[in-house]
Amino acid sequence: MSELINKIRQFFASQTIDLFIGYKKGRFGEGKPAFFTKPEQLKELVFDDKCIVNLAVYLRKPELKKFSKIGILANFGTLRALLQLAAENQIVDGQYLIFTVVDGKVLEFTNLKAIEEYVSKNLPKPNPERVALLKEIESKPREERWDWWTRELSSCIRCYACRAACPLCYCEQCLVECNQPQWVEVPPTGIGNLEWHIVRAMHLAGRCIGCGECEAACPMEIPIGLLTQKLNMTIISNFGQIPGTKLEPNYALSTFKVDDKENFIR
Amino acid sequence: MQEFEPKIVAFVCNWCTYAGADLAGTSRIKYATNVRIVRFPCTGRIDYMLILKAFQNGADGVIVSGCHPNDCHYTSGNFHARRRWIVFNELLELLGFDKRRLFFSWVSAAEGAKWANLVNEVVTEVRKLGPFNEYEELSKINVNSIGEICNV
Amino acid sequence: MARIGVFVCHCGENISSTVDCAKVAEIASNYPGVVYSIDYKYMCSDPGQNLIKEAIQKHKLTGVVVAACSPRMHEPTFRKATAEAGINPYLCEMANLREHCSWVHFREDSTTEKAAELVRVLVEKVKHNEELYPIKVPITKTALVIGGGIGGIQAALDIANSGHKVIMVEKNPSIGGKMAQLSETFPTLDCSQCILTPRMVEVAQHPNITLYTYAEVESVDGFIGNFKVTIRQKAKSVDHKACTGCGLCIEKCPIKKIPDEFNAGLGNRAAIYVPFPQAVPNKPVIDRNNCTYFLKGKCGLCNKVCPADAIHYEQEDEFIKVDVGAIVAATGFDIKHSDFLPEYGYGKYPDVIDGLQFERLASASGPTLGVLKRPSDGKEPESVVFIACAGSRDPAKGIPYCSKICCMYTAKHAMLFKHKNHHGNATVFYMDIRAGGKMYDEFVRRAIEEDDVNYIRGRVSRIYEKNGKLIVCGVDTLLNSRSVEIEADLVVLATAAVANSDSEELAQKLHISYDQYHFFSEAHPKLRPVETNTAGIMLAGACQAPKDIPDTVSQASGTAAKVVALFSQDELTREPLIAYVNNNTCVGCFLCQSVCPYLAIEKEEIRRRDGTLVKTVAKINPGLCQGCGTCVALCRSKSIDIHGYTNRQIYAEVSALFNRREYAGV
Amino acid sequence: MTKIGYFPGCSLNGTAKEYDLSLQAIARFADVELVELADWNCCGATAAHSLNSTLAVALPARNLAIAESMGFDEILVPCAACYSRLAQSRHEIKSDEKYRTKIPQLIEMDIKGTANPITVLDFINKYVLGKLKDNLSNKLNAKFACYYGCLLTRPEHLSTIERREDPLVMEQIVQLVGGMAIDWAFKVECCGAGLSVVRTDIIGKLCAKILDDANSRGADAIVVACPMCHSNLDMRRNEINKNLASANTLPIIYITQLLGLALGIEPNKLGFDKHFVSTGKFLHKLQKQTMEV
Repeated sequence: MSELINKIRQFFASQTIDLFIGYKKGRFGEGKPAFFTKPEQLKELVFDDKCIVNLAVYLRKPELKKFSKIGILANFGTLRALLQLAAENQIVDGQYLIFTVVDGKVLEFTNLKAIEEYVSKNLPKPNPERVALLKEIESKPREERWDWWTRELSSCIRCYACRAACPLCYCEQCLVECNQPQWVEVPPTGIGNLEWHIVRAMHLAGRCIGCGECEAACPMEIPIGLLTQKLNMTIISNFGQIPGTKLEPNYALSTFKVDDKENFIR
Repeated sequence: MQEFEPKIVAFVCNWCTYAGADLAGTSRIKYATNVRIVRFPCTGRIDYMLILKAFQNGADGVIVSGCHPNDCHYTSGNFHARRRWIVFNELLELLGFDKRRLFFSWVSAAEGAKWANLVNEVVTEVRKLGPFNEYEELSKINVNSIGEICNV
Repeated sequence: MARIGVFVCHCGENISSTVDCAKVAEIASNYPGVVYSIDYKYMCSDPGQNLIKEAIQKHKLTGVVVAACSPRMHEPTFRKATAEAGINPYLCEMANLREHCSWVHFREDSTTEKAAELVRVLVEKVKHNEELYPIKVPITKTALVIGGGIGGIQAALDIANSGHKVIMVEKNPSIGGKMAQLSETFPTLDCSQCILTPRMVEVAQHPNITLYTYAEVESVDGFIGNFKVTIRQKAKSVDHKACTGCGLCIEKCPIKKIPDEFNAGLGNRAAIYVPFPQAVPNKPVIDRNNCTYFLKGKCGLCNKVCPADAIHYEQEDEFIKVDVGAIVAATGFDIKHSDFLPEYGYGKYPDVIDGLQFERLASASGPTLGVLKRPSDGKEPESVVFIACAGSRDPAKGIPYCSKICCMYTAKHAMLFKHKNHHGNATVFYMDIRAGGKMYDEFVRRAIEEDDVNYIRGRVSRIYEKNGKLIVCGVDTLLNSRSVEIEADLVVLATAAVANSDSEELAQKLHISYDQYHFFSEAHPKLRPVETNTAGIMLAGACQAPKDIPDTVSQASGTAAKVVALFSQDELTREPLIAYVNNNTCVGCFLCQSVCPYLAIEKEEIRRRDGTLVKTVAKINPGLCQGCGTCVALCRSKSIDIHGYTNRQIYAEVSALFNRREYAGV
Repeated sequence: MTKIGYFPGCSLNGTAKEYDLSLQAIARFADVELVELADWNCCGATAAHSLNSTLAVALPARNLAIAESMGFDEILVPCAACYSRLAQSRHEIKSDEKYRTKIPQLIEMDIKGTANPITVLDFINKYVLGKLKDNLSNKLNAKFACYYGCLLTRPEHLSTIERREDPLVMEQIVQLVGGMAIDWAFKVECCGAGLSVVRTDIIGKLCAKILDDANSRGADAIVVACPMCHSNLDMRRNEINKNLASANTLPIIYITQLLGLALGIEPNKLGFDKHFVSTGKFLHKLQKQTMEV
């Protein structure tokens, strides 16, 4: 840690960066997002497996516009989110100095190309517990599945914390705020909730980097991460495109193969 | 008692299936009256949200149909649509949505008979399934009942 | 407040026999927003149309729904009538009561009910219709033709003869293309150059054609009617205005052993050269990669002997910018040369040659002056084996398609050989004979029956050299699958026709699509075979797929007709049913870009007055968008919409479908 | 030491003992342990796939499944026919839904297709060549005709060899050990393979062409990487010579034996004494011309 802090101090000193986004210890021991603008604040910097918040979510905030170069202490999800944001034209390469710590060793990325290489070599296998949970849900009879999800989704209070926590939900006007036409019912009704979660999952299909922030942010503890996870697995197995691994756009839903499966089409 | 007559919506592209349905007409091929066609320029234009809206507005079955692969008037709209449907289908599957009510098909401008058959098949199948009560029920879950559910 | 008029047509009895039209009109009159509703026997007749026009004026209608036949039939008719009544034609919609209702159902209550619902759906849609105006695009009436082979020549001459300017770009020092290399042409066996060279001269002398040889397309911007093209004029090192074409420089050039491209490597040329005697322009260029002056800085012989002072070593590549309204790609094809048939010893044995080499050997202007001599020792071959489908129709070689021209030229080759050596043996190995075309099959039969060419249906597995002979091992599938071995002096492989090695690069410059074999893709395989998906760019000849001369010339004339049709107007009028972007909500993710088949989605920078960049958003180029709407359904924030099928219109339609909710949420 | 799965097949236990000997010898040199699959069974070559397509997939699949259960990602399959069957079986299981569900039921074992069969040439390229240069003790100064036969280069989707119709993999190995690889016409022609037993007359005709061409182009020996090719060219010499003007004495040696010689391993430890056609004259000539490195 001290190695990292020293490094960042130097970057502040040489005015290479004017903001550093990392974590400090929260009330419950969790890693809490922290914004450092002065080197002396850095003593609070922490980085461990409790630092799960995806810091990429802040990069499109207007408050960050005044900073010219930003350092980020990134977990793996943040790294992938950076790549996906770059592929979607949302961040500019060269504006960030990115660090991560692996097994006590500090890795420094001066550009996104380096992240692309790192991520492609270190892609984790899907969490077996989550895969098992998905399998369990999928093995239920259809009616049970429907009842289960309707019950789960009916507790949604439409606070949109899932949207706020997601580094890739950056639209200036979300579809749910569109009222001409009113695509999704505003109050948390049965249909409105189902539609919102379908919309969210579909909008992230082929873009979701699987950081799990949406589900972690849900105050009602709805397992909404399963929806995006399922669609990602579908996309990877059918089309082979893994979101958040490439700097160039490689979006499964705006590309196609002539021989994509169509066994469901009459 | 009167037999249940399902309400079917068909979202079709202008160049193939709409023309195929026209051909069924000019060929005077008779089929069930249950279907209402909504015209789109291309299957690529068809938004999955509209499918949900159709169900919300009382459709018991939805047909989505366009040009066969490689026949798209715009060369690739149907390919993009097909991908979207593959993903959308998987999502509906996971959610336990009654996918037996959603039909995807390719009907070309020359396939008037295929169109008529498709409509008849869909009407027969959905008639067997009965009204889409599940979705109807869903619309009854409203703000007021949330308290009850949370207490469960 | 919407004021909608509904006009229900009986279509004689076509609709009214199963639909109660009066009842539909009556039900429709109660729909919210409908202020006028009427049924009539023939709505498309003059009195019918007048009924609509009068109602529009009398009731100050803001939208019209004509419930009649398919809009694919009469939408233009009723939109025109609407316009004549003084309101925007795009405020008129049609409900399809005939093809989609009366003709496909029996007379029963549900049919009339359906008809009324169809009308309701369209009434709800038309409330959201906007006034739209046709898009006018000005046209620069000059065509660019890329490629000076027979396809490009034909297209250029046809366009130029219609009175329009043409710019032709050819990458080689002379126009003429592959056809100039051929000896005779099937199925008439007339001399290729005799029919081609007059056309080449015509191109050079045509007042409407500007010819750039030894030039390539560097970049292409813009869209139909308004392309901006940069041409790279490669340095010829010879001032063609001063040069008289006397040829003294070529005679004196000391570097004479460069394999001659025109003779398919079977002859040599000098470093300063004219590719062939009938070249257009018939003036030399210096091949800088082989010229001693450019390689070592000395020599300069050509400069010394030139009586016209036309040699300019210091010349540099020039970039010429031109504005054109249409582009014809006529870049032709190539044949497979590389070592991809090791089993046939191609590239290893000098006497295993390709079809183009045979053309040169057989040509009176070729390196052997038309005497058939084999490359290894100059002997005249007694036994020649011709192998069709050498690489074509062979998925294992990565070329599953048929090269189309080989069956015919192989028959021609065998005939030419037999005409030169009556006692020689000509053997053809083939898979199928594809001789569809006028006088084509007769031509092949002539080779077999009159010229005694031995056709063996089967593949050749291997060729190897033994005692100075080429041993061709194959199978005769028609004779009980007997394996055959033939000793040959010369083997001619009809190697696969492939796309040019730079075709992918050119396609990307032109923004046109190409197939997996890098041939350019036509807009529609049957109905738009000469256009590409990029409006204003057309195709001629073998750059689209392997083609023979007659097909190439027909396609070139077809393409020319398309260009001339485009140029027949001063402005291009297009239906305004295209996509548009909401700048306020677009976040510029540009994931929509790759979904557009027409590359119509561009980037637009939104700046403040002081010039600072606010954001970059998507912009639809109205010249390119064809209105499929795939981007509309893709856009997450619904920032793209499409005129004629807007989100609001279609949402309204869907909401009105079953009248379940009173037009909820609209 | 690297451990990889080893599927010797029937030949390497019998007619091709020398192949096994020499292969084990060079594996020891390369520090690779060849672990024989436990309770392996017949690959089904020629017999099974001409009778029943499911059986043809199931038989090799059981061997693949055994390799998987033993934890191997790679199985060395020295016999080209066995290789072809194992690779084809894996290909079918990976690409065909029908087999994916049916085969595990038939063989009563789980199979995912994770174990990849490799040929002797793949093995040499991956494990041996890198270490060869510094350990060469003999330069084999002779002319070799490299013979691939059919199954190393075909069918297209199973072959790992480039330029399938005129491969150069063995030629490159020959050059590395100081030999000269001749250019000849029959390197991928058919030797008759399984007809060895029932139609020796056909073997005689086919192999005569192969031997004759190699001989006429001055080869000192033919190098092979398949026990079927070897037995036909080596064992059926009487039948072959009936088709030739004069008796052909070219020895047929395995690529592994060749490498063994180059590494300085004793010829009898490489099974040179187990050939039908004497290798003595060839070894003698080699000894005379071979330069100690």
